[in-house]
Amino acid sequence: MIRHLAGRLGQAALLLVGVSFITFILLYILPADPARQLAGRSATPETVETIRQQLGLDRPFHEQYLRYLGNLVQGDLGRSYTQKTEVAEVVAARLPPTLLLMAAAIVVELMIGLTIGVLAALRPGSRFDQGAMIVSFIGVSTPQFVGGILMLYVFSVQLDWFPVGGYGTFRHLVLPAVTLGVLGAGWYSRMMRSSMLDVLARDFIRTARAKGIPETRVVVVHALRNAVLPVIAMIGIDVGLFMSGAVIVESVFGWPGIGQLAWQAIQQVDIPIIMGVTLVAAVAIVLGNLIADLVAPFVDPRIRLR
Amino acid sequence: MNSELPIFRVDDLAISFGGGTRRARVVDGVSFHVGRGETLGIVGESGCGKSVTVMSSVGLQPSPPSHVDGGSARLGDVDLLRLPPKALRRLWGSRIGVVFQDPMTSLNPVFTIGMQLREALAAHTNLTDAEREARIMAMLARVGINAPERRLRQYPHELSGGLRQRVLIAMALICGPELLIADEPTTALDVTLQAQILALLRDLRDEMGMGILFVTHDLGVVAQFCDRVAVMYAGRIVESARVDALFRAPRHPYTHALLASTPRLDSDRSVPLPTIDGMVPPPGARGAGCSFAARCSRAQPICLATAPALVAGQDGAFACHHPVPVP
Amino acid sequence: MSDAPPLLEVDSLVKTFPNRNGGGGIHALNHVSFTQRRGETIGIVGESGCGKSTLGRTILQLIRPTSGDVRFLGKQLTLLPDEALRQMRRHMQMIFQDPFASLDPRMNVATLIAEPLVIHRLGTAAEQATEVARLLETVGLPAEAAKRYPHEFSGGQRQRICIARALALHPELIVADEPVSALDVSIQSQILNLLNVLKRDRGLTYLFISHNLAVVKYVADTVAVMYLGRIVEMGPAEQIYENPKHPYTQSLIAAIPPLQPGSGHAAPPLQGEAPDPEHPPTGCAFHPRCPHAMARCATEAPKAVDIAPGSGRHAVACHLHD
Amino acid sequence: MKRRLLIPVLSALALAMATPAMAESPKQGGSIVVTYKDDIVTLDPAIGYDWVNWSMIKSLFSRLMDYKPGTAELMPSLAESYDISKDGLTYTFKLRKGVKFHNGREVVAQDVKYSLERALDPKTESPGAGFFDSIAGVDPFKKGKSKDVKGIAVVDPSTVKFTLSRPDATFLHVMALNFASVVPKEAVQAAGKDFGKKPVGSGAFMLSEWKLGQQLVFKRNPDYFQSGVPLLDQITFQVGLEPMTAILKLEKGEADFAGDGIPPAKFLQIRNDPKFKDSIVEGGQLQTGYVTMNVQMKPFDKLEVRQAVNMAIDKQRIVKIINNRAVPANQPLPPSMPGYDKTFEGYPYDPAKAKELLKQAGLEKGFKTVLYVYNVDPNPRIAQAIQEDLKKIGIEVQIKSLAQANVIAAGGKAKTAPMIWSGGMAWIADFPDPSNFYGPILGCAGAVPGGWNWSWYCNKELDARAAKADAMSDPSKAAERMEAWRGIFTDIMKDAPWVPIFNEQRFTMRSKRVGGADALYVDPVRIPINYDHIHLSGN
Repeated sequence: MIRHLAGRLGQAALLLVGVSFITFILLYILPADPARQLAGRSATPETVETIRQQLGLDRPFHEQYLRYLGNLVQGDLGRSYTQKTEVAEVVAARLPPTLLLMAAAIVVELMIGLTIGVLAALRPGSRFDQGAMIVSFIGVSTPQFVGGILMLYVFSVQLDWFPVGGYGTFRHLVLPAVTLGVLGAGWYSRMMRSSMLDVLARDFIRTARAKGIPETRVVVVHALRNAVLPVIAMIGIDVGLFMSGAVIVESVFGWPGIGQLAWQAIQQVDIPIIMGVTLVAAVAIVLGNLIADLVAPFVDPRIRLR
Repeated sequence: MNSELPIFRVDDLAISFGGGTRRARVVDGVSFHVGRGETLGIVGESGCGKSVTVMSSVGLQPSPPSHVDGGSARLGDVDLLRLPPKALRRLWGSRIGVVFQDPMTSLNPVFTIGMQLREALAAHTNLTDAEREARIMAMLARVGINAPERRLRQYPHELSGGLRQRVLIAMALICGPELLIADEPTTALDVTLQAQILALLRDLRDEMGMGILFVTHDLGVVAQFCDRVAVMYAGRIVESARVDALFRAPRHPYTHALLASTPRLDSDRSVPLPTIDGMVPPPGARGAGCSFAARCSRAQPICLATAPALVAGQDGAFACHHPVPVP
Repeated sequence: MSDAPPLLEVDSLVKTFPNRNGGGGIHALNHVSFTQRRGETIGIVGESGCGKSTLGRTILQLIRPTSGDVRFLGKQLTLLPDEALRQMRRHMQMIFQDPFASLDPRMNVATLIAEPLVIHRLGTAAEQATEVARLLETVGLPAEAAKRYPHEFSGGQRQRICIARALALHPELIVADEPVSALDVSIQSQILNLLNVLKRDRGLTYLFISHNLAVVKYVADTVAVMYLGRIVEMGPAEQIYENPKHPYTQSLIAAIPPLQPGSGHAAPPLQGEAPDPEHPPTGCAFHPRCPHAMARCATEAPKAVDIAPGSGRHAVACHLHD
Repeated sequence: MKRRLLIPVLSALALAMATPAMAESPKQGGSIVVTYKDDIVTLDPAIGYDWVNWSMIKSLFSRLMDYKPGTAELMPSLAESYDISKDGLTYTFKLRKGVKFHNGREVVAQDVKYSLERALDPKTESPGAGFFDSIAGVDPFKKGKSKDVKGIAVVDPSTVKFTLSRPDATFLHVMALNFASVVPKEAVQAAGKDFGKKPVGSGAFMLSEWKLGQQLVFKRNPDYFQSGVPLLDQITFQVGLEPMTAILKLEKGEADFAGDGIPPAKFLQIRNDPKFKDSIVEGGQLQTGYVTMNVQMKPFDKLEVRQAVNMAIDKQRIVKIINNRAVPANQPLPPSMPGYDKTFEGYPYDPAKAKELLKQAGLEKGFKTVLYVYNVDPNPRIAQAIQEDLKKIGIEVQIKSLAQANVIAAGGKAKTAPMIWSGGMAWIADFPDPSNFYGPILGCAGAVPGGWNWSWYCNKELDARAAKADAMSDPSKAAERMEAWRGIFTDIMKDAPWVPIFNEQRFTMRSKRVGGADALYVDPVRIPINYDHIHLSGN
C-alpha cells in the first residue's frame, strides 16, 4: 500500500516535471513578448531590454527552465508579471473556491447522472430511457457558457432563487455547481446506463435472481456496486474535465477560482501564473486519479494494492 | 427413482423471441416431467432451445425479449407460468434451486462468498444468525469445501473454478429445494473436475431427493448422470426415453446421428466420423414439415410436408415418420 | 521411422510469465522437449492452465520463449530476427478455438483468405482469386461464399474459412489450438474429418491442442499429456489410450464419461484441482492429487523415462516407472 | 494597442456640459456595486495600465494635475497653481496645503519627486516611464548614471520645479497621467513588491478590502481635500463576472454598473430593449480604426494606389457590420480629439474613380496583395468586407488572420505586411492631445523595427511641423497649436498612408439607482466612469 503510494507519487513528480517542461516550451515559443508587454508602448527598446534582463528572459531556454525548476523544487512558483505578486499566493487564494465548486459539481453529477443512468438501464428502450438519453445528450453537448447564462437568466433573474454570480454562500454555489455538474451528469448517465445494462446481463445477476431475493436488491446491491466500478475510474479522469470546464463556468458565475485566474492570465500572457495554474491542475488530476485508485479496492475486492 | 408422481411437469410449452414482424417461435409444444429423486437430461446442440425451455419453465428467462406463448409448468399444483413475479420469487431459491454453467462469472465478484450464501438463506428463512451460520457451514462442508469459515470471508476471485461451482451448488441447495435446475453445470470445467462435480450432484440428489432438470450438450454426461433424457432439435423434443434405452436403440434419426458423430475413446479413427450435413434451420424458417428432414438420411416426401407428432413407443417417445429400426 | 530429420524439434522450452509482483513468475512451460516428424499429428492434452496453448504459441514464436530451442525446417526459430521469422511463418500456421473472433467482420471471405497471399506478395490478383476458389472447394465451402462476410456463416463454416486461410500459404505445420471445442458435435465431426482429409491429401503436420481426449484420439498419431507446464507422458496414441502409464493420464481417461449408460466410471474421480502455477508443489507436481503418491514424489521431480526401449517413443515422468 | 490603456477624450456631449456634478448639488452617501470580468491586477499607479484599474487608481491617488469631471479640460489638483516659464522649459507647481495621504501624513513636495523617480526607476518596470522623457536628467537616471532626476527640484516643502530638456506642450497632460500619481515613500517601502495590493494614496477613496478574485471595496476618504467629494460612501467592485452575467446582474439590481460594457453579441438586442432605454449612455472615444498600407512595398509606394484604396472601401457598410457601434472616419484623429477637422471631407467612396487611379498607376489589371488581421471577431468579418470592396477595383486581397502578437510583430518588421487592419489593436490615445496620435504611429520615429508605424510612412517635413507644434507650450498659443496639428493630420491624408475606417463609440450601462450627468459615465479620461462624482439618484 505504502509502496504503491510512493510509486504513484514518484510517477506524479515525473509527470509534473514533464508538464512543466511542455508548458514552458509552449510559452517559450509563443510570439508574445512578456517584456514588451510589461514595458508598455511608451517604452524605448532599451527599457524593454532592461526588463527582459531583469526577468531573465534573455537567457537561453535551458537556463530559464532550469532556474524555474530549481525555484519550483523550493516551492517558489515565481512572481506574476502583471500582478507583481507571488504566484503561489495568488493560486492559493484561488484554489479553495475551485475545490469547493468541483466537489459540489461531482455530487451533482453523480446524483443526477447515476440516478438517470440506472433508471434508464432498468427499462432499456422505454420512453423514459429514450427521453433520458436525449436529455443527457443535450447536457453533454450544450456549451457551458450558454448553459450557465441560461441558468442565471431563469433561476436568478426570472425566478429570483439565486444571486447572479458571486461567491460566499451556499446559494452562490448552487448554479455553478449545477452547470458544471450537468455536463458530467450527461456523461455519467450514458456511461452508467451502458455499464448497468452490461452488468444486468451478467451471469451473477441471474444467480442473484435465482436466489429469490427482491428485484430491488438485485439492482441496488448486486448490479449497482459492479456498474459503478468504471465510474470510479472516470472520476479521476473527470478532474481534468472539470479543470477545463471551470475556466468557463467560473468566468460566467464570477467564481473566484483558478479557472478564472487561468483565463485572465492567458489573455495577459502572464507566464508564471499560467505555469502555476497548469501545475496545480496537473497535481489535481494526479490526485484525482490517486483517489480513484485508493477508492477502487474498497468497491472491487479484485483490485488489491500491493 | 420413481416418476409416478412428478414434482415438476411442463406441458405444451411454447416460447417465442422478439417482437412485431421479427417475432419467431423458438420452442414449440414441449412437454416433460421430473419426478422426485429423478434426473431428466435435456440434451441438444446450441440453439435448439434447451436452456430457454428450462429457464422459461421456472420464470427465469428474461422477458422481454422472450415470451411464453402457451403451455403450463407445474411445480406440485402451482403453475409457475401464471404466478405473479412476487410469488415466483418466493419459490426461487427455496423450492427451486439453480446452478448455472460458468462458475467463474456466476458469483458476484464484489461480495464475499459468505454474504452471497447468507443472502440466499435469509431470503426464505427466519433463522437466527447463529442458526444461519451453522447451516451454511454444514452445507459448505457437504459440498466438499474445506475450512468453510475461511472461505466465507473470501471473494469469488480467490477461489478456484471447482470451488466456485461447489459454492454455487451449496447456494442452490441451501434451502433444500424440490427441483434443481442445472444448466450445463460442468461444461466450463475440466474433465477431472466434471467428474467430481457430477459425483457430488449425484450424491446430493440421492441424499436430498430433489428432482434435477439437467441441461447439457454432452451425451456422455447424459449417459452417466441422467435417468431419462429428452433430445431437443430446433425447438422441439424429438425423442425422449429412459437413458439406457436411448443409448441402446435411438429411434429418431437425429439422436442416432448425434450419437454416431460423437468421437469416443473406442472409435476407429481409420473410418471417417459420421457427420450430419447441413445446418439447423433458424427460428422463423422452420416450415410445416419435420425440422430435421433437410438433414435426414431417412427423409421421405411426407417428412417435408407434415411435422411428425411425438408418439409414445415401447421405451419412450419419438417424433418421426420413419424412425430408426430397433436393432 | 525414417532417417529424415524431424520437421520440428522442441528442446527444453521454458516460458516464465512475470507475475503481478514482477518477481518469481509463473512457469507456464517447464523444460518441454519433443520432436515431430513430417506428417505426424501430435495431440497435446491437459487441463486448462497446463500450458498447452502457451506451448503452441511459443513454438510459432508468437510468444518468445524464456529459454530453450525450437528448430523448424532446420532453422533455429528462437534465434531468427523478426524479418526472417516472418518469412518462416509461411510454413507454419495456426487455427484458433473461436472461429468468429479470428475473422475480421469487415472483410469478405475472399479478402480474408487471400490476405496471407497479399501479405507475402504471392501471385497476381487473378491468381489469388483462383487460389481462393480452390481453397474454398478444398474446405467444402461453395464458391459463392467468397463474396460473403463472416457473420453470414455458422460456427462450423467459419472454422472452415479459418482453415482455408491457414492453408493459403501451403504450410508444413499447422498448430490447431482447440479447433473444435466451440463447435457442436455434429459440426465437430465434419471439421475433424476435414482435418484428416487435408492431412492425407496434403501431407500436413498437425500439432493438435485439445482438452478433449476423445477428440484427440480421433486425429493424433502421438499424444503428449501435459500437467503444470511439463509433459508427463508422451507416446503413440494407441499406447496412451490403451495402456496409460502415468497416474494422471489414467485419471484423465477415466474421467471421460463413456457413451454407455450404466458403465459408470472406472475409478473414483481424481480429487482436487490443478495447483496454482505460481506456487507449484515440490517434487512431482501431480503428487498432491496422485492416488499412488510415495514419499519421494513430494521431494524429487521424476525424469522422463523411455518405457518402450528401442522405439524411444513412449516416455513417462513418474517414479512408478523409474 | 491591446486592451491596455485606453484613455478616452472628451466626447462632444461632455464638452457641452462643463462640471455637471456641481449643477445638481446631490447629497453624499450610499454605495454601489461595479462588476468586471478580470480581476484587478494591480493598483500601483506606476504600473497599472489597463482600462479597469486606470479609473480606480485615479480615485485612490492624486496628481499635480487633473481634469474637470466629465471633460478633458485640465485643472490643477494636488497643485494649487502652476507657473510656466516663457521659454516653456520650466514648470513650477505650488502644492495645496494640508492634503493628507490615507496614512495621515501630509503630502509634501519631496513626495512628488520621489514618486516620479520611482516611476522612472527601471526596477519599478513602469510601463509609463517613457512619458517623462522630456524632463531634464531622465536619461542618466534611467541608466543609473545619476542618483536622482536633476530636472525635478524640491524648492520648499510645498513647491516643486520641473526643468525640461525641450519645450513640451503636453507636459501638463503628462502630469495628470496616473504614472505621475503621488505616493508616500514609507508605505511603498513597507509594502515592498506588494504595493499594488496595498495602495496608499491621497485620492477620494481608500481601499478597505480586497479578496483576490472576488471583490474589492473602496471606502470614502473623509479627509479628501476636495470638499463634497466623493459623493458615494462605498464602491464594491465584484470581479470575475462575464459581461453577459454582469448584464443579468444589472437587470436584477444586484449591480449598478457593468464595467466591461455590453457584449458585442448582445449589443443590438440590448440596445433595442425598451427596458434598458434609460440605462445606456453613449459617448465617443479617442480611437480610430484604420488600414495601413506599407509605403515601402510595391505597389503601395505609388500614391495613386493608396488613394484608390481609400476611395474603394465602403466605410458605411463596415460600420453596419459592427452594429453601428462606430462612425465612419476620414482622417486619423477621432472627432472628440482636439484638432479634429470637422470641415475635412477626405476621400469619398467612389470605386469608379478608384479604378481610374489604378489605371493611372499602370495597374489597370489590378494586383495581388495581403491583408493582415487580428483573428478575433469582428475583425475577420471586417477584413472580408474590405476584400470584397477591393476586388471590385481589381485588387485581389489574401487575408492573413493571425494572433494579435503576430500581427503586431509583422507590422513592426520592414517590408513584411503590405496591409494591416488595425482592429483590436487600434491606437487609443493616452491623453487628450493630438500629438499622442502622431509620433508613434505616423511619424518617422515609429517607422523602425518593432515600431507602431505600420505604414512605414516617414515625412520629414511633417515631422518638423509636429516638433514645432509640440514646442508651443505657452498656454496662450493653445489655439494656434491646435491649428498646426489640424493641418498636419489633413496633410497626411494627401499622402494617404492610411485608410481611416471608423471611430468606435462607447456605450456604458448603468442601473436606475445611480444618477449624475451622463458625461460622468462616458468621462473621457476616467474610463469607464468617474467614480468620484457619480451618486445615487434621488439623493
